Amino acid sequence: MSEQLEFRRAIRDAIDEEIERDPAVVFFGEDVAAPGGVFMTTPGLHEKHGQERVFDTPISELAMAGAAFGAAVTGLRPVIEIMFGDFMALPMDSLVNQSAKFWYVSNEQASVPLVVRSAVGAGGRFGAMHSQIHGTWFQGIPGIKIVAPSSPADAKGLLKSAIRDDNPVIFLEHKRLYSVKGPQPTEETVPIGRAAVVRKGSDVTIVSALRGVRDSLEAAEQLAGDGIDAEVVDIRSLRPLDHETVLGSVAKTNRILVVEEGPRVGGWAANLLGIVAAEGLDELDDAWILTTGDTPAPYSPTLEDAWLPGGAEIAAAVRERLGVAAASS
Amino acid sequence: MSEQLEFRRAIRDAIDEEIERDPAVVFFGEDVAAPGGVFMTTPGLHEKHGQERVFDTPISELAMAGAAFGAAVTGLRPVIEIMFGDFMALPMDSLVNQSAKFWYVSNEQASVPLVVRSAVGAGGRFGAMHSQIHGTWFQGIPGIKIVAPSSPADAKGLLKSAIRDDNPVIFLEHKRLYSVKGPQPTEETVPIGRAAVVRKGSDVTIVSALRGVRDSLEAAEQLAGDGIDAEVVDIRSLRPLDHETVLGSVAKTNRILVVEEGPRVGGWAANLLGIVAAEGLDELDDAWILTTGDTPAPYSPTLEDAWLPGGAEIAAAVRERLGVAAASS
Amino acid sequence: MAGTQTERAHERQDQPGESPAEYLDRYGRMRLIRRFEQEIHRLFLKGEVHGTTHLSAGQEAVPVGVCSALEPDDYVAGTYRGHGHALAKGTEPEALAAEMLGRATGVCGGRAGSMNVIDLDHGLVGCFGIVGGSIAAATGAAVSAQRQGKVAVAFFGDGASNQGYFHECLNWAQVFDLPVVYVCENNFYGEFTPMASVTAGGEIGIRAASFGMQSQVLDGNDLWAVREAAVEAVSRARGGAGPTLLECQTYRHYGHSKSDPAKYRPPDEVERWLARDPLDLARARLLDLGLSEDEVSAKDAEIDGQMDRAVDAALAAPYPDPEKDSGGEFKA
Amino acid sequence: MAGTQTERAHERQDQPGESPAEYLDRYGRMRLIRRFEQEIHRLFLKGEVHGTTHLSAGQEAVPVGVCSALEPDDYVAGTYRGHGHALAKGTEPEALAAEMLGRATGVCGGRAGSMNVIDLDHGLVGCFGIVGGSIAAATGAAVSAQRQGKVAVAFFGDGASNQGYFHECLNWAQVFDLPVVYVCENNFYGEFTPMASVTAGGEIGIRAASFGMQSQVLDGNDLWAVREAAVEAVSRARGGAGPTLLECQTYRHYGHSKSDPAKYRPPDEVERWLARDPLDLARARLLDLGLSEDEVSAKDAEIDGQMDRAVDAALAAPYPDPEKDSGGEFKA
Ligand SMILES: Cc1ncc(C[n+]2csc(CCOP(=O)(O)OP(=O)(O)O)c2C)c(N)n1
Ligand SMILES: Cc1ncc(C[n+]2csc(CCOP(=O)(O)OP(=O)(O)O)c2C)c(N)n1
Ligand SMILES: [Mg+2]
Ligand SMILES: [Mg+2]
Repeated sequence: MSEQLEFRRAIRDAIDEEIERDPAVVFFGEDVAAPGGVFMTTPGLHEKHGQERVFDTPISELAMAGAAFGAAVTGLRPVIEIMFGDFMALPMDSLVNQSAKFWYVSNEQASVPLVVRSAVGAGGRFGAMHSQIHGTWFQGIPGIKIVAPSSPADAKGLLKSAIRDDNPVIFLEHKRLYSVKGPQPTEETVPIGRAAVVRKGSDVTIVSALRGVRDSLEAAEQLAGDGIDAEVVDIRSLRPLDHETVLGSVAKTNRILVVEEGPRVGGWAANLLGIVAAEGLDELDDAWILTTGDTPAPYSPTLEDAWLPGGAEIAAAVRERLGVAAASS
Repeated sequence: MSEQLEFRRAIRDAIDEEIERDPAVVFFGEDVAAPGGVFMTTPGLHEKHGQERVFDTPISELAMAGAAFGAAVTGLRPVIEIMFGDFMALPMDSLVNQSAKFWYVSNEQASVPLVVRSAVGAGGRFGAMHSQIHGTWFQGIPGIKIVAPSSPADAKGLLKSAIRDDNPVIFLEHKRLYSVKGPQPTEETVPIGRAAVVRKGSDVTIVSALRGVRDSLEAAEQLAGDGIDAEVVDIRSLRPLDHETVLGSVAKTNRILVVEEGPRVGGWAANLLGIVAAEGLDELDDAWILTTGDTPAPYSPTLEDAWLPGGAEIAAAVRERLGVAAASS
Repeated sequence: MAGTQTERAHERQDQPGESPAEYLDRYGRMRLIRRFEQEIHRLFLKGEVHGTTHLSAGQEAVPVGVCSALEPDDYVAGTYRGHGHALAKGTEPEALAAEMLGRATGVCGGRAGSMNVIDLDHGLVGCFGIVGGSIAAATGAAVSAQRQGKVAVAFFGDGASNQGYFHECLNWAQVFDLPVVYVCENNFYGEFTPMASVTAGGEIGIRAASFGMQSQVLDGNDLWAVREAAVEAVSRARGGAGPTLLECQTYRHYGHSKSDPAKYRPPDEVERWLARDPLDLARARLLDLGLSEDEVSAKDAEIDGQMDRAVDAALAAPYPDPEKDSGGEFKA
Repeated sequence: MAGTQTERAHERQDQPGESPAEYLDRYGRMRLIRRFEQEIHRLFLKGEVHGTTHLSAGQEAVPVGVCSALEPDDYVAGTYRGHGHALAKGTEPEALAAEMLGRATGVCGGRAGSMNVIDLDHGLVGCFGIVGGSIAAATGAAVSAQRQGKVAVAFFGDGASNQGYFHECLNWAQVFDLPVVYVCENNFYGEFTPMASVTAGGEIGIRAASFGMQSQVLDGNDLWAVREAAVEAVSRARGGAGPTLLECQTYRHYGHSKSDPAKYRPPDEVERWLARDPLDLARARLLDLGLSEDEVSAKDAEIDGQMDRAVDAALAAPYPDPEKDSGGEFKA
């Protein structure tokens, strides 16, 4: 079998192959070209494809998003990197009021094929302004898709789909996934907007995204030892939001826990649960949410570790709710 | 009894009285001073309080939010106007990464007492870039409050509370409420973070915010004619989100409809319902959500009217869900 | 000054694009915009145009002069005060009027309205309700234009030059030598606030110096002056010599929006500018250049008839049907 | 050039604040910053400092020279490369070190970390992890300062001058005559990208001209030159004459962050700058001014001892306890 694929390599290869495949694809951002990206996600692309296709920009996130929008409605398919998700408030006006509106407001004269990649999430001791996940800032904006991969194979397949998608796509890359290795993709692309059941189970449905999916799988393994058979769903996209797949799982387990790295109020987890309740209330015997604390991300290791829900916390939450004691205890 | 209070007048009086009461309060924005605001919400304040306290600014929303932040941590209590909520993406970085983070990250050295007012919402034929409600963009940001009044009395009491609050507050003013008249306030201030039961009922709980509350009350009147006794809850604040009051109402009615002017995915309505489901699943016999279509706001009257859920749509949604025919029909 | 410019105009007459007949057409386009704004104002007061609208009457020489220097497939980004930007770039008056009226035959099917018109068939990447947005859109279009041998133009106001968009995009364009022309329509007010009270430096043109960018401050009411500067900037852009900032000084005849009476403007200032109505200036110049009163009046009549037909047709058009025209969130 | 400056320095010796003894203290503060950065670098490689950190070694003359012109209660906003900004404004080395180490005794209780230090007791309204954020924070502090007879200073880099924050805030400050000094620490790189490739215009100082703002481009490695420019700008600000932009040209000795080897910088360029180490220049100048080798070495020893004690104390401090120190979302 072929060797394992590293997440950061999956990102690089997806961009590389799409630049190769489609002459309209260009990639730009801060320190992405010559330096190869601060997380070493895009090394060699500049050397390979040249300045026309891959270039470094000024530290001007708003102009970057505007440049991508204007280029996208005139024939290019820009992929841009806004280094950290925390910086996504700066280019937001162009993304929300230009890119997300264009297809509808223009009466479908043209769409806006662009992708905005960012490193997101806490756990890296980067502090409050370098640890946020901006997905929820944009989740209520019609006209823009939000993709959130949890594995190298999905990262590659979803990023390729995002680049081929005719609509603006926000692409989330969790920092604590970059060094994760996993199986090579089996398909060329992964469709945007479909959740995935990544572990089958019958007792409870755990839904999460990004790094939370790995934590949930880890929790599921622990729970198996306690006789709890958890199904794990990777939501994979925050907009569109595939509540159907979640409903299908809940129809089987009748219990749902949604895990989010972010606060409960204003979070996608409670939003999803609300839609599930509206669509499938009768299927629900129990439903709850596990999130971070209601503060910005702390820097100090002791504080950040306590602030983040990990595999152990997820497992404990399920045991407690189901009234099961840990086998180990 | 004293004459009725107009919503826009309530806004003006709240700012006027707080500038009078506290020398630290300053008010600035685009065309708010000499011109008195594009919605005529703040006429006369500049003449009365002078350039030191009330002034017009350049068209620089990001600098405006930054100026408010820096001023707020050094002794002033700025109230700023970002004319339309649609423009709130431009100053968002300062609000999210500076104002919302400061209290926690500084280890509580100081807080950031500022208020950001904006006109929000559709129905005015202003088109896609002048009709949005930015509440959900910020709802998942710890450290910032989001206030949403539906009546003149609440507008005045909540705005005064916002100005006196030591934390950053986003204040939403629905365009289709500015000309609404209502009773004078009975209290000096209205506490932030508490929902209000604005109509008692026993059959179903309708929760909404801003203009949606008036539409829900109108729907409740129609439903009364059909023998349906609806309770209406005005959520009044999106962060903090008072799900307790909603749970209390649902414990009585066992049915909940949440109405939002905005899309379902990424909206506060589904987020609230998710929290209600997590906290009070056993109380729920039925739960659903009524929102706008999943597109930007259209300009044309025929399209915008169809896009917006109004009183008639709310009433119809309740009847349908409860299997009751309209008395009129 | 008009004299010397007329002399220059005389000298240029035989150069391509500089004949009196061509200027007569440009004058006609200016009158088309003027008449369009007058009609929209009338229809707004009648309740046929909804929400709000921002009229560009008084500023016609800028978009017409600039767009006269462009190819049909060059790109333009305009503002919420964009009727002139659209008409100058070639948008059909009837389709534009129908959009204002919220009709299904509008250039955006009635979805956009007055502030957000888009007409890609004529190279209009959009009019933007967000102040400064047009600067970004044109900068982005220039990224494509650079690869297509085209040029992009951004129209924006004096107030917009205080937006971060202005600074970030001008630096960006200069860094990448983008083929873009930044056209500031300086009408000395942002809404109800005088430029002098919120814009430091006294002038917009000088702001190009921050980036070593070419710039020029000029009389935005003089069609000839605007076209001359635009022709130079556009050929520089197309030739790979990079961006230019043009500050075109002009004045709006109506209030900022809707029925703003614009009381905040000193009467003598208003008078001074009305005395320099770009249409009157152009008309006088055409006569100086040897056209007859009849020739110019014939153009007036032609334009007026065109406008009347456009408005009548737009008023006769149906409103969009929510059942059929509500549309989807994404392109499939 | 050093010669002439030394002469000027000699002439100034008897003016208040200009005595050699006072410069010896400033030199000491520069050494404190240098030693602090060396210690943080060491502790980062040992895994005691987490995440990332941005060191300012090589740029010490800028914050020390500027802050020497400020009153203790004046305001300063710094960047993620802010250890020097904090120490120059008066933050305790032990409290700052403890913050880097994530300890409960940190100036922000370990919540902030290296990039986001805040120390209001010393007028530091914050160090900002968002490039350009410091410009806004100082502009806002200046709104208060204008009413308090104080002055605000923003430190930021060359790359930050391409942010909308820079443009909007400088215009704002000039419009309102705010008492603020914008100090650009131009180290010629933004992360791994050379200024020349992303910043049009060739210089930052000229960007003040857009707003009719005073500005000066100066040798940021010369403590005397920085202080002289800062004293003038600060007195102008305090006197109500408005803002100033100072471009201080300097160079960072370490890579951008963490253990970036900075391979992207030409060796001869690095050598040229290392030969102009601001500490060496200051030391030489002090000797020129008549201080003895022993006097200066005594200051070195004093500073080194202070730093060692600070680091030892910080390392001995406890980590915050999540049970007790997790804190709340809002101020009650
Ligand atoms: C980001 C943003 N801020 C504020 C507004 C409200 N607004 C609409 S037009 C306008 C004035 C713009 O002035 P200027 O740029 O000079 O253009 P003009 O209207 O004079 O043509 C303002 C403040 C807006 N539409 N967008
Ligand atoms: C808004 C934003 N964009 C990008 C970054 C990532 N980043 C951190 S430092 C830096 C370079 C800044 O360069 P400069 O302003 O010259 O300051 P220097 O680091 O050289 O002192 C970048 C791009 C950031 N922190 N914030
Ligand atoms: Mg203007
Ligand atoms: Mg730098």
